[in-house]
Amino acid sequence: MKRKKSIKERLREWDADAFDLTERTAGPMHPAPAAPEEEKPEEPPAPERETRLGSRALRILYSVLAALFGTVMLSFLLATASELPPYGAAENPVHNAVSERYIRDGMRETGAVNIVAGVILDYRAFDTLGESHVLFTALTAVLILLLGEGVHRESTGQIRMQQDRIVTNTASVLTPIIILFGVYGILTGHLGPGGGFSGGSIVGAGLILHSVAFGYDRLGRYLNIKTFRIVCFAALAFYSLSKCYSFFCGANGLHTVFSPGVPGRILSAGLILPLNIAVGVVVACTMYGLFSVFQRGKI
Amino acid sequence: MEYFELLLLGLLLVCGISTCLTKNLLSSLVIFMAYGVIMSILWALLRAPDLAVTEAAVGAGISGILMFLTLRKLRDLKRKHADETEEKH
Amino acid sequence: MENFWQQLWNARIAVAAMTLFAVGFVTLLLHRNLLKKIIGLNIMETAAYLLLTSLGFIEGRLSPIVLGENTDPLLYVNPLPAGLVLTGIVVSVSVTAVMLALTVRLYARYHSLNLDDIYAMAQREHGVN
Amino acid sequence: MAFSVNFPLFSIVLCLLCAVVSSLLPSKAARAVSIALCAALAAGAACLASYGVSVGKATEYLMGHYPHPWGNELRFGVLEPLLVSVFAVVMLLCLIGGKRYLAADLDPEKSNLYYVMCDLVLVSLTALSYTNDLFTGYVFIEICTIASCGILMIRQLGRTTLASVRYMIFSLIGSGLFLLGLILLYAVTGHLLMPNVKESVAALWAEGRYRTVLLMSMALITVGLGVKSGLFPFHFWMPDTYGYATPSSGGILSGLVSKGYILLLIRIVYGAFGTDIFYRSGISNVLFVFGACGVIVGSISAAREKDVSRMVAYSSAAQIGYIYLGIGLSPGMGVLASLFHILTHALTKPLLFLSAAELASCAGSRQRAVWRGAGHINRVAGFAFSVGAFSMIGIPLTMGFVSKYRFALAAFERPLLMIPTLIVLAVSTVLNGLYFIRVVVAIYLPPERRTDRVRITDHPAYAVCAIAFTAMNLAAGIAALPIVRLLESSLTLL
Repeated sequence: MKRKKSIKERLREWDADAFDLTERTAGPMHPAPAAPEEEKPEEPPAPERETRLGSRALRILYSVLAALFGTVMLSFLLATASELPPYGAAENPVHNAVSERYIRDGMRETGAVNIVAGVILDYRAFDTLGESHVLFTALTAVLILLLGEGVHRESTGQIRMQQDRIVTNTASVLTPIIILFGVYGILTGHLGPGGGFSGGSIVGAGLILHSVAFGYDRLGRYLNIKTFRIVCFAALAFYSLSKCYSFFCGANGLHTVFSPGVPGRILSAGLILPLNIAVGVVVACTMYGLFSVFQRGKI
Repeated sequence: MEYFELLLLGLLLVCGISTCLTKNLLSSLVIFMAYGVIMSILWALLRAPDLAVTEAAVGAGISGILMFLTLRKLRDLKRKHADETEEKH
Repeated sequence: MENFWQQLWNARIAVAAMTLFAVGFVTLLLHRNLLKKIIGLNIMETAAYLLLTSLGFIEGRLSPIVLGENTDPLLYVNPLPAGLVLTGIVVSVSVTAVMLALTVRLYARYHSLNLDDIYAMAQREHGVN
Repeated sequence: MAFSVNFPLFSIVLCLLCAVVSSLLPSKAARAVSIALCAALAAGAACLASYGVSVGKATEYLMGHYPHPWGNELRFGVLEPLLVSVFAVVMLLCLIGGKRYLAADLDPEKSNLYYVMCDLVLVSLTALSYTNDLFTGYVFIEICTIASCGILMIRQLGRTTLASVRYMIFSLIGSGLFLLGLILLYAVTGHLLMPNVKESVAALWAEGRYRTVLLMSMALITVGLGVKSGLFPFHFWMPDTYGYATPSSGGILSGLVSKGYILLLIRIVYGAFGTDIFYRSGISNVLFVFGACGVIVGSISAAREKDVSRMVAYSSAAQIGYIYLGIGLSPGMGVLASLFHILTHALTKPLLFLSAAELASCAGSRQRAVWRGAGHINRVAGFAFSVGAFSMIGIPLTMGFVSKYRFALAAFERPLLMIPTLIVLAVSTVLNGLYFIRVVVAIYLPPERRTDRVRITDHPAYAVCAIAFTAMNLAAGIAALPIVRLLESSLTLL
C-alpha cells in the first residue's frame, strides 16, 4: 500500500509548484531579485528571454522608481491623514444629524433592531440594490470567461481531496452547522449582526465545503445551472420589483403596505427580512457558483 | 484595549506589506488571508460586528478560496503545458 | 515633539490605512505579476474601507444594535460607515472574482503571469500576423 | 408633479430586470430585449428632457421615504435625460450595426450573456447620470467597470483578454482613487448627497478648515474618473481595448462608457464641489494641461498607426483630451464645449469603428495599406467613414466643426490659456487631417482589382445604422445652435 503523504509534504509540493509560477516575475520592490532562478533549464520555449526588459539593472531601476513613486504618494496621503478629524471623537463632522436620526428613529421607522440593516436596506436601499447586481454582473462575467473551460480535465487535486477521510468526516459534522449558522444569520439580519451578505456567504462556504468533501454529484442534483439561474432570477427580480414599489411610493408620497411591525420580533421590519432572504439566496448561489465555475468550468 | 488595537494595526501593516513583497505566491496568499482575519478583528473592535462577520466570511474566506483555486488551476495548466511541450520535443 | 506624537496617536488608524492604501496601489499599478496585482487591489480596497469604518467609531460607545428600547443617539456609534463598507466589501469580492477569472484565461493562453512578458508575446504574435 | 418624473426609476429597474431575464433567454430573444430596452429608455429619457425644459428647473426624486440628507436621491434637469437618451440611441445603433460581427465573434452558447452585459452597461450609465449620491455613484461605477470589461472580453482572443486585463486594472485603479476621494470628502463633510456636500464644502472652504483634505479629495476624485475615462498619462490601454473588441463593443466602450464617467465628473464638479472652489483650487489647470497633452500625444500616436481600428482608438484618446481641456478651461463656455464634444464623439466614434470594420472586411485586412479602393466596393461604409473622419477633423457642416468652434470661443474667455488652446487646436486639427484624410483618400482611389460591389441590401442592419449616425451627425452639425442653446440652459440646472 502506498504511504500517504503527510500534510507537510503536501504543503511543500504546493510550495514548489507555486514557486515555479513566480520564477519569471520580480516584484518592483525587491531591490535584488534572486538571479539564479533565471538559469533554470525548464524555461518554456516561448520567447521571453530577450524581452524581459533586458537586464537586472533595469529591473532594479524599475523597483527603485516604484518605491519612489510609492513614497511620494504615501507622503501626500499621510499629509492628508494628519489633517483628518481625530479618531474616535464624538464631535467629528461625520456624526451629524444624519446618523443621529438613523439611531434615534431608525428602529421606529424601519422596524430593524440592527440599525445597520435598517440603513442599508431601507434608508439607502438604492446602493444595496446596485450592490446585489454587482454580484450578478461578476458572476455573469466569470461565466463568460470560464464556462466550459477545463471540463475535459478534472483536476487531480480534486480526486485526492475526495478520498481524504479526515475531510469527509469533518465536513459531515461541520456542513450542517455552517449552513444552519448562515441561515440563522440571514433570518435574524434585522435583529443582530448578520444579514443577507454575511449569512449568504456563510451558506455559500458551507456548500463549497460540502462539494469539496463529497464531490459535486450529490449537490448537482439540486443545484445545476438551470435551477441556479432561476433562483438567481427570482431573488433579484423580487428585489428589484419590491424596491421599485417602495421607491415609487416614497417618491410620490404614497403609503406602502409594508409596516415596520414590532421591533424585535422575527417577523418584523417590513421589507427588510424578505430582502435579506433574497440577498442571502443570491449571495449563496453566487459564491457556490463562482467556486464551481473556477473549479471545473461549469455549475 | 488600545494596546491590543495598536498591536493589530502593527500586524495589519506587517501582513499587508509582506504579502506584497513575498515572492512565493502561496505564502503571499496565506498572509493575505491572515490580513483579512486581522482586519475582521479590527472591525469588531471598531464596533462594527456586521462588518466583522462579513469580512471574515467574504474577505478572508471566499476571496482566499477563489485565489487558491486560481493558483491550483494555474498549476494544472502549467503541468498540462509542460506535458504538451515535452510531447512535441 | 509631544504635539507630533499626540497627532500621530489621534490619526493612528488613518495613518495605517493610508500606508496600506499606498502599498496596495503601488502593487496594483507597478507589480508585474498579475496575481500580486489582484492582492494589491484587495489590500488597497480594504485599507480604504478601514479608513471609512474608523470614521464612524466613537470612543466608548456601543455597536449600533438597539438595546431594549433605548434609542439615545449618544449611546451608539455611527451606523452609516458600516453600512457603506458592507456594500463595498461585496463589490470588492466581485471584482476580485472577475480578475481571477481573467488571470486563468490569460495564463491558459500565454502561460505566464508576468504582464510585461505577455505583452511582448502578444506584440510579437501580432507582428507576425 | 408629472408622471414622467418616475421614468428614471422605471428605466433603472427595467434595465436591471431585463439584464436578469436575459440571462435565462436564448440569444435572439435577449437581443430583442436589449434593443427594445434601448428604445424604451431613449423614449422615456426624451420625454423627461422635454419635461425638464418645460419646467425649467431640476427635479429631485426620492429613492425611498426619507428626504435628504437621510435618504437616497436621483436628480435630473435637462442635461442628464438628454445624455441618457443619446446614450440609449447610440447603444441601440451599435447593437444593430454590429450584428454581423457579433454573430461571428460571440460563442453561440454565451451570446445571450453579451446582451446581459449590454443591459448592465446601460443601467450603470443611466444611474451614473441620474444619481445624486456619491456612494451610489461608486457602486454603479463598479457595475460599469465589470460590465464593460464583460462586453470587451466576450470576444475570446488572446489579445482581447490581455486588453481586458489592462482595461480592468486601470479601471480599478481609477475606482480605488475615486473611493478614497469619496471617503475623504465624507470624513470632512459628513454627507454623501451632492447638495449637502456642496453646502458643507463651501462652508469649510470659507472657514479655511481641512484645506488639504478637500484638495486631496477633489484631486483623487478627478484623477480617478480621469483614469477611468482614459485621460492622457493613462490612455495607453485604449488602442488595444477599443481596437480589438468586437466593433459594437468598441463603439459602446469609446462612445458611451468613458462619457458616462466624464458626465459624472461634470455633475460632481457642479453639484458637489461647486464650480467656484473647483476652479480656484488649481485642479482645473492640471486637467487643462493633461487634456492638451492628451490631444497632442493621441493625435501623434494615431498618425503613426497603420491599423485603422487602432488609429481610430488613438484618436479617441485625443478626443477625451479635448473634453478634459474644455472642462479645464472654464466652467461656463469650456464645459459647454466639452458637453457638445461629448455628443460629437458619442455619435461619431461608433460610426467610425463600425465603418472601419465594414471596410476592413471588404479590403481583407485592417491595415491602411490595403484599403485602396474599399470605398468603391462598399459605398455606404465609405461614405459613412468619410463623414465620421470629417467630423473628427472638424470640417464645417459636421458636428466636429461646431465643437472645435466652441472650444475656440471658450478659449477667448481665458486670456492666459487662449494661445496654448489655439495652438493645440491647430496642431491637432492638422494631425487629424493628416491621418484621416490619408485613409479617406486611400479608400476612394481606383481599386487595384475588380471586386463585386457590396450593395446596401447585403448588410441592411449596418446600412440603417450608418445612415442614422450620418444623418444625426450632419443634422446636428448644420442646426447646431438649438442644441448649443439647450445645453447652455441645461448647464444652469446642474
